[in-house]
Amino acid sequence: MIIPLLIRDFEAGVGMAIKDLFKTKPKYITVKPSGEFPGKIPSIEKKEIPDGLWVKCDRCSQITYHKDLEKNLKVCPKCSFHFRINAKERLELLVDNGGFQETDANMRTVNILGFPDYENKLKKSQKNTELIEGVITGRALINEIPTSLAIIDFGFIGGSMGSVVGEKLTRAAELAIKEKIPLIIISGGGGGARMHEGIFSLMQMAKTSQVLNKLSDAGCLYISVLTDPTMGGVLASFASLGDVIIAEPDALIGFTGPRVIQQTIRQILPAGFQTSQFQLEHGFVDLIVQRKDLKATLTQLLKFHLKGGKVNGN
Amino acid sequence: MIIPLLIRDFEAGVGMAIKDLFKTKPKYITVKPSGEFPGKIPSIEKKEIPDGLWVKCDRCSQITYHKDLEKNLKVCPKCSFHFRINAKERLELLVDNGGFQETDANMRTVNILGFPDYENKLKKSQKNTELIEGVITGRALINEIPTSLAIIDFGFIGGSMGSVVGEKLTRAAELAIKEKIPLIIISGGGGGARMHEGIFSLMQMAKTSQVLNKLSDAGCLYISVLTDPTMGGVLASFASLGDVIIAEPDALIGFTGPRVIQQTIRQILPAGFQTSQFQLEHGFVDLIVQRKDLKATLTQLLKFHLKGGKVNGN
Amino acid sequence: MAINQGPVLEFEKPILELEKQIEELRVFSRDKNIPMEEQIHVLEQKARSLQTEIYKNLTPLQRIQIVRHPKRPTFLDYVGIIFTNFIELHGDRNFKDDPAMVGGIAYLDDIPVTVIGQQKGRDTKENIYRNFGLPHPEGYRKALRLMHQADKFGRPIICLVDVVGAYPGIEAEERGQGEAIARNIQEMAGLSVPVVVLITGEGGSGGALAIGIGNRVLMMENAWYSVISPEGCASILYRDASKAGEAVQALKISAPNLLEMDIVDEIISEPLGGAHKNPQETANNMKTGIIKHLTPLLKLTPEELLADRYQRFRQYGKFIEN
Amino acid sequence: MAINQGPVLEFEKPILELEKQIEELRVFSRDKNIPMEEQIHVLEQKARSLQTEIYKNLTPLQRIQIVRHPKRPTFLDYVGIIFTNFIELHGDRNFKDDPAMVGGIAYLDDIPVTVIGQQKGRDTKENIYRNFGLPHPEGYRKALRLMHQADKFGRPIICLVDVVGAYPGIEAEERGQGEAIARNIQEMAGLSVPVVVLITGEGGSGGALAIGIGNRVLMMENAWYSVISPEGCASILYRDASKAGEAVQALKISAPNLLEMDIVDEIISEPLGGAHKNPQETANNMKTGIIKHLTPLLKLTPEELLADRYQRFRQYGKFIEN
Ligand SMILES: [Zn+2]
Ligand SMILES: [Zn+2]
Repeated sequence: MIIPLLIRDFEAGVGMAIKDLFKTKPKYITVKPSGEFPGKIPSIEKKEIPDGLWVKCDRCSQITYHKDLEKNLKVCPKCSFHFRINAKERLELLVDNGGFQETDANMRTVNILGFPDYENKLKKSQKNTELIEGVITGRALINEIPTSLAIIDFGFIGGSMGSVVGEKLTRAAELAIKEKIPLIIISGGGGGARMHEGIFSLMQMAKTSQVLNKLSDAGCLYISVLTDPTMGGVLASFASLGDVIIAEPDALIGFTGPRVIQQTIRQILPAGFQTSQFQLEHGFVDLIVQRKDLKATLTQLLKFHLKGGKVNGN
Repeated sequence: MIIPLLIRDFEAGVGMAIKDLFKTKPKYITVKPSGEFPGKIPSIEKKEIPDGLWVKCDRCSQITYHKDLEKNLKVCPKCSFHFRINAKERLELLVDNGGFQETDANMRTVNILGFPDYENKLKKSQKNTELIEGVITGRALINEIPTSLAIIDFGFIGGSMGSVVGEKLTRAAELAIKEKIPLIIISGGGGGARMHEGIFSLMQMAKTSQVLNKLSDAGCLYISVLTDPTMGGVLASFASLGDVIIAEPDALIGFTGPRVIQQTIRQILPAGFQTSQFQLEHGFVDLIVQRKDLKATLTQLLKFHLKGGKVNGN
Repeated sequence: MAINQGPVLEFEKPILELEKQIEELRVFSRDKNIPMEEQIHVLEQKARSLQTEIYKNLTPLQRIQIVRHPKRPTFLDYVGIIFTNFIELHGDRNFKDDPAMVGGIAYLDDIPVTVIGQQKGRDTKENIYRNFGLPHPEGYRKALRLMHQADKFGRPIICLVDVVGAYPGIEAEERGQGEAIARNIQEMAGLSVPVVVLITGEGGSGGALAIGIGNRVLMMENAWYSVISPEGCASILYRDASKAGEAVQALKISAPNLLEMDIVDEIISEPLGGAHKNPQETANNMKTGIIKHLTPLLKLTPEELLADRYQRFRQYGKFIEN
Repeated sequence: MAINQGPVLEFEKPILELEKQIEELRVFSRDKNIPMEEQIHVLEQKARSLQTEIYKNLTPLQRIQIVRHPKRPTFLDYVGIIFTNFIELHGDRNFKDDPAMVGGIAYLDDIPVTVIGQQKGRDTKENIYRNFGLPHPEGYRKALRLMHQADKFGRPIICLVDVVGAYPGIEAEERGQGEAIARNIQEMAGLSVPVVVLITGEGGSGGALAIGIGNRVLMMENAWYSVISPEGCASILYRDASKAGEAVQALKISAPNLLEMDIVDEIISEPLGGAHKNPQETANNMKTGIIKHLTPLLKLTPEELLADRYQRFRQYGKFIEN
């Protein structure tokens, strides 16, 4: 491994001998898929990037200092591999400065089934994400265009949908209908429906999908942005129902997870299975947009629809 | 060839030695596919059955006296292979005795482009079919249920659609809309659009498809029955747009003809390509109905829809 | 009796044992010409009370065994008893006819209805043909096409749900089963005809929900309905699929649980031991239930039906505000 | 000049010959220092009149050669000049994204429009990728999806047609190209937004009609539009595909024929020698034509637009009624 070629630009390391960096065991995290998957599934094993570390790119093995990675919107400067970002980072990326007004900020989950260990899981997620639940919703200005925006945080029990996520998404759609503004949902939910709420999490699929039918009847634009990962009950409900569906590069997007499919069919999954590109080629994604271009693309799409649909337009 | 086993029942032959039948060269017609097609395309070479002949079944080689074949609705008594029947035979098969009132009976074709030899082709078809043009339309009672019925005759320039066929079908749909009755179209057009009328035949595809949109908006039922063959511009317009699509067994149904595909891709076509069964398996046909059951099945479907759709129902 | 109805489930074996003993006693009594009516009568009573005891106290996991019993009636079995003049309509008009999802038009008494459901195989060969009743995306799309057809002609829709879950296969992903399920849910929300859903056996996650957006949702006594299969949940929760029993308890997926949580409106009772013990009686119960819940819906306007269905699903979920 | 624009067509060779002679004369005059301005001028005039003579009297078959010229601009070339801020949207939400059919949203001046068309390749590699601009059923279905999207948001639709015909392949049949074309025609009839269709090159049968149901239909000077390709017609009519010239005459498929028969509303002129001689000028002409015909449509209500389009196609055909 020729480290000097891999580390291009870093703050702490300036003037420092490269070998000094590795006096102790380097603390970069590897995000390679585990040995289980012969087919390359680049994103399933992605992890959040902790602070103060060097990060090794899953795809090209480039090692980047975390602050440089952050400056580059957590996209590998060498191969453009898109690492996961959390909901607050996403908010900063997309929304005008001072242009966000959160809604339902304090809605909290109830362990409706008395599901074992659920409270602990919630507390852990709350601590890790500094969120009360897995989705942030609110009125958002995107280059001065008012929208109803919802962003799911993967860190919160895998971005899964329980009663609170379902309710907040539904209200975000209702807000869009009421104020005749576009709805944007950024999905990044691994597990899809949240098992810990049993049948009620399944019902959130119904609840969120049916309100989108009302939204559509009201002539409002709905843009669905699929980030890594978008799976299961999230994909099988609101995430698939955008008037326009955007995917970030390198996202894992599918219904059944690759592990389960692999275990069931006992075959090697094809290369690139369930990636953003796979979904584009199979006709389920309108376009793939680099993170750095996402705000501009959203803005252009919003502008195309400024006059609104037949119902609320003229 | 053991003829006695093949001929089961015949009028002329009773008491007659089988060999006597073949003193002269037997006049049965063979309807085997020509040598060009390695893949079995059972119906492409089907011919009308002339009078006074013995007919050899394309599929099972059974030889049947034509009158027996007619008694059996031109279905092979051995293997149920469905031979073609003409529009008048179809009318008799489906419509109650005395229950047909023809419309636009005298609408005639104009050689709009001055296309070479078109008039001769028309005259020949008129003589062969005893029809003025390729479709019969009218009010029809099917087990006392009033319908607007259109039947295309393959014998008339391959059942192709020119201005008259397009106009009569359109009027049949308009009649259904006006009288709030179901529309049934029996398609059996080989060439699809009628080349001799150039762009005007293409426009008939537009004309017939768009009136079906009005029919649908009016809440009227439209049953499309696909008989052998339903190809090209016929399949790519009204024939594919039924609320329910029925196919007769053994029909060739497709857009591009097997010859052209074969010549283009230079591969053997898969067995059963473009048959009724193929279309059923690929999801484009609701059900396959034996000729003997067609009237009963149509009747049941009509009964299910007696109260009409949302628009003209309650 | 149980012998004609396929394999005997583990927890049914004591009943079978007792029945065998009674039969042996009868043979003995006849052969030896020793009158033993009284003893036999006692044993028969015991057998009956054992039956009642076992079948009335089934664990959720035993119920799952019952709904997966190879002789449990399938969609087409029920259709043949509940409805008349069924005409099956095939195909999604797009890619394929999926034999794992069946639908068509039939009479429910004298009302034309569209009836749709997953079709499991009744033997190994049919199970392979029907992919064990696991639809591919084209199956969901066929169902949706038939629902739109019903909607157009103002025809009520009856969905009989019986599916262990969505199909974990490459082709199902390639053809977008996520999209197909989502689309079905969304468009079912827009249907202006009455929709009655009955979970007849397994109600597994998205595969069930894809035809599950009803004005009324009913459930067979032994059926389950869940966001994840018991085995799937156990694999995740306890890293051990065999702990499905505990998962079932945690998930609360059996009919009484779901009735209590207002997810279903009524439980349709099954004969003692399960539907396969008496398909005719089962189907009669189903028919009674369907008609009972459909009848008031027939009086509603399209707008009322839409609002009724919307309200049902809008309310689900529990949370605290401030 | 012609050299930069790909292969020279047979009938263009006399022009090229003359241009070569002029060039040789120039070189000779310069090298030998013999003034020959007058001779050169005469030859140049001759070249110009030869050009005019040849290009103004093109046979229909020569026009077909021009629209099939490998350097003729394709859909995306035109989009890049006529429209701004084009965002391509992929996929039929069902099976596949078909690269042979391209669509998206863009501005036409300051009006957002949905623009759709068949995309031929600009080299061999792209031609293979794009199946020579021959859509599969999923291509038609993508087009329809984008038209419905446009309809929902009240956005005018511009279709640029350039396809030799439907694709004669097994998969296209398996996935129902007949159904896909029929569906498109029917649903285009139900669009309540303005639809302007421009046949930019080849308008081959069902493949063209599938995106061809416009309120207005325009046509490039050298384009053809027909129920069957000239070669296909010749094969059937004369059992000889090389007699396409005669077939073209019989079918009346060139722009002036179709204008006269009211199939198209206006002919968009091309630079002398065809669009590839000056793509910018061509696209400008197209844009002017599109705006001219779209502008009055923008003033119509949805109902008027529907009725206008319906009336257009309702009237086609000629027959005698007693
Ligand atoms: Zn990298
Ligand atoms: Zn036969």
